[in-house]
Order: sequence, then C-alpha cells, then structure tokens
Amino acid sequence: MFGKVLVANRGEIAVRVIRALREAGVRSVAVYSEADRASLAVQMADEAVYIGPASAAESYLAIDKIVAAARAHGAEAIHPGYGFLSENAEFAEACAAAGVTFIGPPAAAIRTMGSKTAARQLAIAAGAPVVPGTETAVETFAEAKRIAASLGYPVLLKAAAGGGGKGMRRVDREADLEAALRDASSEAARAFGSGEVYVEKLVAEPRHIEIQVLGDRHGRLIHLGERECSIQRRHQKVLEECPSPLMLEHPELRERMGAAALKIASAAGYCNAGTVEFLVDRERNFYFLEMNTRLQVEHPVTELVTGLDLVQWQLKIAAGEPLTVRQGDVRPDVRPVVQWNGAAIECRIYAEDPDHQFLPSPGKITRLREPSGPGVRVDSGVYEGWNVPVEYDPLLAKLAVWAPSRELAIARMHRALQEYEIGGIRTNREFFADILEDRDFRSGRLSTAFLDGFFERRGGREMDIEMEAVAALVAAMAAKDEAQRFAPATTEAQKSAWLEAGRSSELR
Amino acid sequence: MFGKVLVANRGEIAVRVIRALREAGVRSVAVYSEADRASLAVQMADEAVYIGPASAAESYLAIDKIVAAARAHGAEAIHPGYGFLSENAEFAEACAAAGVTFIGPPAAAIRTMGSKTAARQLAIAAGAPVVPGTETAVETFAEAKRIAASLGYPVLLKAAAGGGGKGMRRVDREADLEAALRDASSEAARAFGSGEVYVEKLVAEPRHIEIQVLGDRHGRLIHLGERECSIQRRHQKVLEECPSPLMLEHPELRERMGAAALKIASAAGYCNAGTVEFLVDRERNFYFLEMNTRLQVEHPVTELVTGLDLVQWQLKIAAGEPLTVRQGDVRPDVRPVVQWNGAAIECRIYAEDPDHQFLPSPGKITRLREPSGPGVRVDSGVYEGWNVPVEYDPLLAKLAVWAPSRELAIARMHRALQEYEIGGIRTNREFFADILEDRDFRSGRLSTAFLDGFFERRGGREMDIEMEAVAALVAAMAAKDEAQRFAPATTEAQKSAWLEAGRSSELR
Amino acid sequence: MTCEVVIHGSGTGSRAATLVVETQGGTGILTYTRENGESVRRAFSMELAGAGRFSVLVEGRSYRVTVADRGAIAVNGRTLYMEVRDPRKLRARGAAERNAGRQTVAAAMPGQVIRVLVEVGQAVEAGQGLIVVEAMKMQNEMKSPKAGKVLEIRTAAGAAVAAGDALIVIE
Amino acid sequence: MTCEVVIHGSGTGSRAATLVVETQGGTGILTYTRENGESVRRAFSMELAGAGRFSVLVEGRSYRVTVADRGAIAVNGRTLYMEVRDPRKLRARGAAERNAGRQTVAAAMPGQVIRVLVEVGQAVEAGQGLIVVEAMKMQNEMKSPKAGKVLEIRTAAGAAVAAGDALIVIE
Repeated sequence: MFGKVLVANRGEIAVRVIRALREAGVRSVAVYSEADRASLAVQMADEAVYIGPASAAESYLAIDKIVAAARAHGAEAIHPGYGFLSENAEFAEACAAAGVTFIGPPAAAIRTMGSKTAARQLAIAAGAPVVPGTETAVETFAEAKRIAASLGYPVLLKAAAGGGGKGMRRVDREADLEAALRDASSEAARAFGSGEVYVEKLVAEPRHIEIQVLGDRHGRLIHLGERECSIQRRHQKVLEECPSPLMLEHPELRERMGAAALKIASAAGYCNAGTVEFLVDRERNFYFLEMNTRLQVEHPVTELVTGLDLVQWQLKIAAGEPLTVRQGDVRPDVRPVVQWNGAAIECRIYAEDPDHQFLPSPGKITRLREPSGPGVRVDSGVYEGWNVPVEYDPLLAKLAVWAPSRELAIARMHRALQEYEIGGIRTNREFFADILEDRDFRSGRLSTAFLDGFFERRGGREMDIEMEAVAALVAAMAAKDEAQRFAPATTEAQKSAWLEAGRSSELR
Repeated sequence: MFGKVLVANRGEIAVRVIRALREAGVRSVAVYSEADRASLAVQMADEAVYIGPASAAESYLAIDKIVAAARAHGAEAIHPGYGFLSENAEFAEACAAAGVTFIGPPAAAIRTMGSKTAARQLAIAAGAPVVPGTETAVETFAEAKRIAASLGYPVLLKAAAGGGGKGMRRVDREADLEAALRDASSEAARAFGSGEVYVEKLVAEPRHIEIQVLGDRHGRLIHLGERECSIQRRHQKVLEECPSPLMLEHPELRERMGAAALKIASAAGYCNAGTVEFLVDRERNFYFLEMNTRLQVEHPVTELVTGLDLVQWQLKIAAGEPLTVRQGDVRPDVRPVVQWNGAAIECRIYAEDPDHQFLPSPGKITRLREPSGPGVRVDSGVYEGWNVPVEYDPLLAKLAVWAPSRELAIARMHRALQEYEIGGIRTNREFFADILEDRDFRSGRLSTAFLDGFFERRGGREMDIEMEAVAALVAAMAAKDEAQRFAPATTEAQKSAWLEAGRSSELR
Repeated sequence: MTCEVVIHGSGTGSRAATLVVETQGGTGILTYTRENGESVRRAFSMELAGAGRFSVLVEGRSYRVTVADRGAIAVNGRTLYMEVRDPRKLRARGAAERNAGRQTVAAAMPGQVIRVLVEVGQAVEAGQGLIVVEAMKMQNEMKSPKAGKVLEIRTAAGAAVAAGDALIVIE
Repeated sequence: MTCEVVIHGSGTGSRAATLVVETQGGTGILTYTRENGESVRRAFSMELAGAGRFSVLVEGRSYRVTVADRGAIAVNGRTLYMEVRDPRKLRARGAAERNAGRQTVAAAMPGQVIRVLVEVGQAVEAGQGLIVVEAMKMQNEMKSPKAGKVLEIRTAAGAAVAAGDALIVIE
C-alpha cells in the first residue's frame, strides 16, 4: 500500500477519499484553490497544497500544478475523484511520466471510452447491444438523412466527444434534421472542441441503469450489480438506488447486464473501478450508452448493498493487490463472493432551488444539522459556516440509506430528510421528500422522463393550518426575540392542563 | 401494527425508538420531565407529554403517570427502552391492566429474571452452565462459610435482587467473609429493599460475552449471536463489539453459547428481544450470569452485523406478527436466515472525565459535530446548545461502526472518533481513541479487568511539539480575536513559498 | 401581540395571514387567521432548543422549528418562506408597487454575467432574453417581465452579481 | 505578540511554554518554546472554518483546531487544556498561592450534596472524607487535601453545587 496519496479533487468526494486513506493508514494530501482554503477536505487532510485561483482551469484542471504538488509532497499516487481530471487520459499519462501512480484505469481505456463513437465500436465488437445508429460520426447532411430514415424517427443526435447533454438534439421529423444537425455540431464544437456528431435511434422514456465493475491488474474482473439512475434533471442524476426496481421483478436482468458490462470492460483492457451505463427500454431491452472510467458519484449505494468499500478497493488495486472477491454466479464455491443485501437509496443534496428551475443557490451555510441513526450515511463536503463557492458544482452532500427492503429504505430516507437541517441557502432536500411520496416512484415506475410527470402529479401543496400557525409564531417571536416569554413553567398544574388538552383532542 | 406508541424513556434510546416508529409509519408520543422539555426526543416525537419534576422517581419511574399519559394520548403500546421501568414487572402488568401493550416480554419472565437466584435456578434446570455457587440466598454466616470453603476462595457475594455492582463483594479469604457478608447485605438492602445475598465462585479475569435472543408470541425463538462487552468501568460497559474476538478464533463457541441462551430463554417463556449474559473464563468455559429482559444499550452492533433492526422487530413482535427470520444452522433451507457479516464496534460517549476517575461532567454542550461517512452510525440524544442534566445517566450518544473486518472496524472507529467534536463538557471520546491503539485491545486479549492494565500500559502521553504549538497559537489568537490578521492571502507568490516549504520538509 | 404575516409560496404567489398571541395564566395562546377566513386558536409552549431552533408544543403535538435567514422557517422539516410585517407598512408598500411604471430585472441567483443581450433604449418583447448569468456551471437567461424599453443596464459582461441585485430596468 | 501558555496535563500537573507570533512579508511565523528549552519556529496560515474552528496550515501540514470553552483546544481531535497568560500576572498569582495557609475544597463536578461528613472546628487528617456529592447516579467523596482543621462549611446536605464551587475551607 502507498504511504502517501494526493487527492486531486474538492468537495464531498475529496472528503470521501481522505476518510478512506485515513482508515487505510495512508497519509493524505489535499489540493485547494483560493475558494477552498477553509474547505472540509483541507481541514481533514494530513497535508494541503495551494494550486491556484478559484477558476477550475487554473487549479483543479491544471495538470502541471497537481503533478508538481504530488512530487513536492512526496505522494506516491493520485486519486482523481470524479469530474475534473478523472477521465483525462493526458493526466493519467502525466502522472505516469512523473513516476506517480494514477488511481484509475490505463490511459488507453480512458481514451477509448472518452470517444462515444470509439466506445460504441468497441461495444459492438465485444458483442454488447448498443442503441441502433451510426458507428462513426456522420459526414454530411445527406448521410444523416439516409441513416435517420432507416432508423425511423424520432432519432437523437449526439456529440462524439461529449457528455452531459451538450451537443445533443432530439429530432422528431426529417424537416427538423438539418437545423438540428447544425445546432448540435456547433454546440459540440464549442463544448468539446470537436463538432463531430452521430445519429442514434431515440429510446422512448428509457430507464438509465448502470453496472459497476471492478478489475485488478492481474486480469480479474467482476461486476457489483446495477444502480438505477433514472431520476435526472438536466441530464444529471439526482437520486440513485440499488437494486433497481426492475431487477427486483426480473432478477435475471442483473446477470445479463452484468455479463454485457464485463464484456465491454474486458475488451477495453479495463482495471480499477468503472461504470458501464445502459439505457433500458419498456420491453427490458438494454443498450450500451457509455462507460465512465472513474469512481461514480453514486458509488455509496453499491457499497451499502454489497458491503464492499469501492475506494479501498481502488487503492488496493492501484497498489497492485489482487481482487479477492469473486463473482458468485461464476465461482459460488470460492469465498468471498459478491452478494447483494437489502436496498439502498442515495439523494444528491444540491445547493439549488427545485421550485425555480433548479437554479443554483451558492452562499453561506448558516445552519447545518445532518441526520444519523440506523442505516443512514452522509458523505458531506460542507459545514456550518462554509461559504459554498459559485465556481463549482452545487453538490453539497450525498445522503444515502440502507434498509432490508426498498419500501423500508424509502421510509428511512424520508425520516432522514426530515431530520436534515440546512439553512442560509436553498437546497433540493424537500424536493426529495416529495419524490419519495410520489405514487410512481413508490411503485418503481421510473424513466428518465420521471420528473416531467412528477411535477404535474405533485401540483401545489396545501399546508396544514396548525403547522403554518406554528411557523408564523416562531417567525414573529424570533423577529421580536420574545421566545423566552413563552418558555413553559412546567408545573403540575400545567401538566394537568396538557393531559386535559391531550384528552380533549382525542375526543374530537 | 400499532397506530401510536408511547416511548417511556429519555435520551438517545428515546430518539432511537422514535426514529423506528417514524420509519414504521407509527405516531410517537414522548414523555418528558422538567429537565427534558427541550430534549431531542421531545422535538422529534409527534406528541409529547409532561410527566413531572426532574427526579426520575417522580417522572420516568412513575408508573401511574406514564400509563395515564398513554391513555390520554391514545397510545396503543408503550416502548420502555432500557433502564427506568424496562425491567419492572409491575409496570408491564399496569400496562396490561390499562389495555396498553407493553413492548417486551411477559411480566412473569421479567420477574423470574429480576431475581438472580430464581434466574440461576431456572438456568440450572434448563441445563445451562452457571458459575458454581448457591442456588438460593444464604441464611447464616455458618452456611456462607461452609459454601465458600467448598467452592474455594476467592468467592463473590452478590445481591439476589441486584445488578450494577451494588451489594457485590469479592472475598479472598475466610477471615474477611463475615464483614463482607454484613456489608454486602446492608448495601443490598439499601439499594434494592432486600438484603438477600448469595455466594458464587469468583471467575478470574473473565470475559463478559452476551447472546442476543429474539422470540415471537408464536413460540419461535432465535439467537442473533454474541456481543463482547468485557471493557467496563465501574461494572458498566463502555465499548462493545460483534463478533467477539474469541468467536473469531473459536467459531463453534457462538453456536454453543447461542444454544445455551435459547434453552434459558425458552425455559423462561421468553418473547420479544432479550439478552443472556455469560462470563467466559480463560479455558473458554462459559457460565450464565443473568438475563436482561429488554433492549440492550449496545444493540446496534448486532444490528450492524446481522442487518436486522431490533427495534422494528420488537414492535412487530409486540403487535403479534410472526418472526420470519430463521436460525441458519437449524433451518439453512428456509430464507431469510440469521447471518453475520463483517465486524461492528460501539463506543458509549459519556459526559465524564476519564482522566479524573470518570467523574460525571454534566453541563451545556457548546459545540457538537458528529462524524459520518462510510460505515458510521451515531445514535445521539443531544444537540449543540443542549444542557446535559445532572439527574440522569451520563450517556450522550453511541458511536458505532461497521467494516468488513475487526481490524478495519478499529481503523474506522478511530477515524470517526477523530472527526467527533464535542465542546463545553468533558467526554470519554479520546479515551476510546487510546483504547483502540492499545496492544491488548488490538489483539483481542480482553477481560473485565482490561482497564486496570490499560491505564498502566498507556501511561502519560507525549504531545508532538508542533501540535502543541498550533494549539497555543489558536488559544492565543482566539483569546485576542486576532485570527483574521493571519488569514492567508493565497497568492501565486505564497503558493511558491508553500511548495518550497513542502519540498524542504521532504528533504529533512 | 398582533402581526401580519406574508407567506411566499413556490410559484403560487404570496398570501397573507394574521397572528395574535396572548398570555392567559402563564400559558401562551395563539390565534392564526388566513385571509380566506380559516382560523385556529391554540394553547402552546415554546422553548429554545439550540441556536435557531425551537421546540413548540401545541396541545400535546410537538413541532421542531428552525429559523434560517431570509425568513425561512422549517416546521418538522417543511420550509415556509414568510415575512412578519407591520400591517400599515404592508399597505403603503403595496400602493408603491402598483404606482411604479418601470420594472427591475434582478439576478435570480448569485454568479457571473456571461452576456448582455440588449442595449439601452432597445425595445423588448415580454419574455425576451435580456442577460445571461452563470453559476455552478449552469447558465440562466433572465427574461423581460413585460414589453417595453430598456431604460438602464446596471451591469456588464464579466461582472459578479449577488442574488437580488438589480441588473436591468425596463419601462 | 508574545505570550505565556500554561498547559494543564491530566494528573501530571501543569507546565509552561512561550509563544511568539510575528508577521514576515504577509506570512505568520510562530516560535514556540517549552520550559525545558525545546523549541520550534514555523511559517503558518490560519483561517476561520465555522464558529470555533480554525484551519491551520504549517509548512504544508494541515491542523483542524477547535476551541471550546474553559480553554479546551482540540488539535486533530486531541484536546489540550491551556491558558494564555500575561507573564507578570502569572508570577504574582504563584506567589499569592504560596502565601495562603488555608485551602479550599471545591466541587469536582456539578451535582447535589448528599452528606457532609465533618463539622466546623473538627480536626481532619489528609485524605479524610469531607463531603459527598452526587451527579448522574454517581457519588463522589471529596477528601481533605491536608491535615488541619475545618474552618468553614459553605454548603449543606441537599444543596445543588456547580463544578468549582468552594464547599469547605481547611486551615
């Protein structure tokens, strides 16, 4: 195992990795931009290095500065977290050149999977199903028209180098194709430096289900089952779970999708932790979407149901240790085997306002009480008094729960969300409470279009008048600072009054 | 399931039960004394009832008031937690008389196990091993002398009605017997209203290992394995774990002790959750000690390794539902079966000062940040700003961790204790960090005499001079409120200075 | 004590209510009346439970209430945004708002101005994009609340803005 | 800035140290010297990280430092009890303590006085039990620090006491 590791990230994932390093007895080095000097990650790390101004381009994306920091502090390896440089093949190569271990897959695997068209070709060659469409970028409008016609509308245009919904256009009829192609290509060029676009059949209201894989440097590769990530806003996941409600009904799907994911990862020469994303249509056909060659934000749900610590395994694998966990359906006789127990759900607590188009809400956290108790896990990157910077992703913390069944996990998550107190900025905490109460969510009817229907079903909420009165009371008292006046003198007389009140309320 | 349940307790266990009720969709009613009006339990419950002054005798021990509160609020059942009225057979009977379900075993089982001599007789009749000694209280000094001589010194005198070390005396030779008998009897009379004392052979440096049992009202009874509770101060447990390090070496011991516990519980007509406590000597002989007819403080470690929620099972069983989990070694074919995964440790965070004979330290909590992240569970009954009352037990919270192995659980607990911030009162938080670093603890060499040797081994700690300098710096700055002056102007120039400093420190 | 309360709904606009708090024999009594006439009268006790948190008991029912800034009050985890106002001030302000012929477009979130899409004096449609603000990797286009003319632009591309900052005035 | 620091150990008595803080070109420099002569000199930066918490970086090493009341300073989770004193006051106080012929027995914990075991004027041995205080179901017997005579009893059975309250004076 390494003696010292640098964490090339910020926020909750930096904290997550620093905790894992501490538990493994490895010294941790945090890097920080000007906005993050007082971050939780800097406080929790053993060492910390300043790497530049708040702008990510000048700090968390600055390969040279991060590699220099690792060398200056004597770190033997770098954990990239997710986002930033985590899927940057040049960074992985720069680490290698500097004699520092990159905790992740080989640079070649990152590069292949970084190109959507290359990844599609690899999946097809490996015999995994992909969404019908072109294998390479389309060259001309005429070619696009011919392909779209043969696939049948609606189709989807996607940036070859892309991700996160940029350079993506849904096209419902041929008349719209030319304009959409132009828009998608120019958007892709702006976002990724390449205007290459390809054409796919549009899968209507798909589920987004992904498979976690884990491979060592000695050729062992296993999958750790699925995560259902259909609930998304602006093509970004907000709530994830394992098992997928679909797998609960159709257990064989986990094995089939797991096998497909292993074929793809194996063809890419993959090792370390990675995720193969699929779309699943209404008939439970699944199609390879892309592979994320890094730790996923939502990895805790897999950890909770399998009992495996993915970050610890990332460290061990990068240090050359062999994977000792086996795939149970392949080698049920050799222990330990991957097992899935109970159900886990994760809610991504974002600094954003779900009542106003999820607009970001950076600023100072004036109040913070995190939930705990049985089955609750909080991976947080913030604290009371922290100023959430405007420059980065709005993820504050991930609230995850485990329970013996999906139904109990929903109840537990609801309880935990209610306990969570975050003040000073707006968050999506209560939005999740509403999702958990939604009929379609509870029955597991999920798709990436879930939120459209959800907002309609939810409508406006009627506030109980007594709760509203209590809120008004506290607002008024807090404003006037008169709270003390009504502190109770809990006497025997008053106690009788309470019992009386309790009794009379029972009679009503 | 019940519609509404009253929680006849306070502190962390009231919060634990209220959380379980919320997750089960059952309304909760808290009771509170004058000292607990603003307690976390009152805040988290759906309803709350004042039951009297701070003195426990006039509030949490007042059977009539609690039963009246349950009736006034329409609670169908009462959860007694631990301590207070939880092992009071009259309370269980008063509940029944008032038509309220007592969430616990039958009153008869509580009564039998409440008498140490009756419990011993029952265990002997059931064929379970007990510490050699008298079956009933000794009547005369002559009888005691004869018995002690036949057992061989050292012997232990114990109160028949007792617990918690009161009315207990170790006697090393016959010359001391008469005085010890007199002292033990009068202490027992004062503490329990009965001066009856019996004689046992003293087991030298025993381990304290207990077995969790769970039975429904339909005759199904299973055990959920052991908890190692050897680390005690003043005969009170402070750190518990599952599996016991002894069982890790001798797995058959879990089955043997589990079977003995089931014999005893079955003979007592037991149902609901209960714990059979044993002493284990150096040769791994085990002896029945007593049965606790209630939920145990340390139940979370069992929950973490088995995945079963004991409080939820208590509710279901009291509501008449059948136990659906089977004993794996008896019926491995019928799922679900009890399984033990990984390792769990619990530290009881007390308001006390381990550096001064564990003196209580009640008062206001001026600062509180609880740990979280992978595998960490906090069951807390306090919050920042809460005034820990002088009238009750000093337990603030229970910090529990789960990890795949004991070694990793120790590392995780150490990490979590480091993250925990509690200010304003003294606690035993750092004392646990020292225990986790202790050589004997790490190698699993445990006994109830553990702490005696521990304090000798630990000795005085030498503080790193740089850490001490940093503490002095903050103390001085906080005193002078000059902290702002030294906030960094993180410029490129300074960054180079840091890198320089980092480099030079590497060279040293 | 009597006060006027304004509850800011999510998208549904604001509504008013009246709160009266009295003391009877050491016990607090609240009367809360919504503008539609719905009303409750309840005995209560209220206790500070840490900074910014209150435990309120209303005839045996327990409410955990937290107060964050900007009038955000959470009751058992559900947040209401409310203002407590003196009734006279409220009426005066309402009148002032009605009299104004011009409207100010304010930043909906803190961030950086990426592009200004209009010029001073330019005629705009209701709903036309005026300015783009970016925060946390998300761009937000502010739209004109009405048809009219751009009277003033109080910011420029590249500027940092706080939530609520007036950016553009339309007449 | 120069100050005298007294660190209160657990059972091992107190020890002193000197802290000097300077600024050189915008960077803080601390020099810390223990009474045995051991000394460190380090560049540092210090930032407030929420109420009562500081992030201190010392030549690339990170320290999370929290301040609770009564001089309890926790560095990376390890607590030191320390006082920052003006050097002159310290000397004056030491002298005053040496001069005192009487000693006060103070409550070691808050709680309730259960029994007073001595009377005013009574002669006591060093280590003799004087008074029993109970808190959190635990009884603590306060013992005489020296042989002498009970000069004053400032409490009575049943009274509530706070930690540090003077209970009995022995001469």
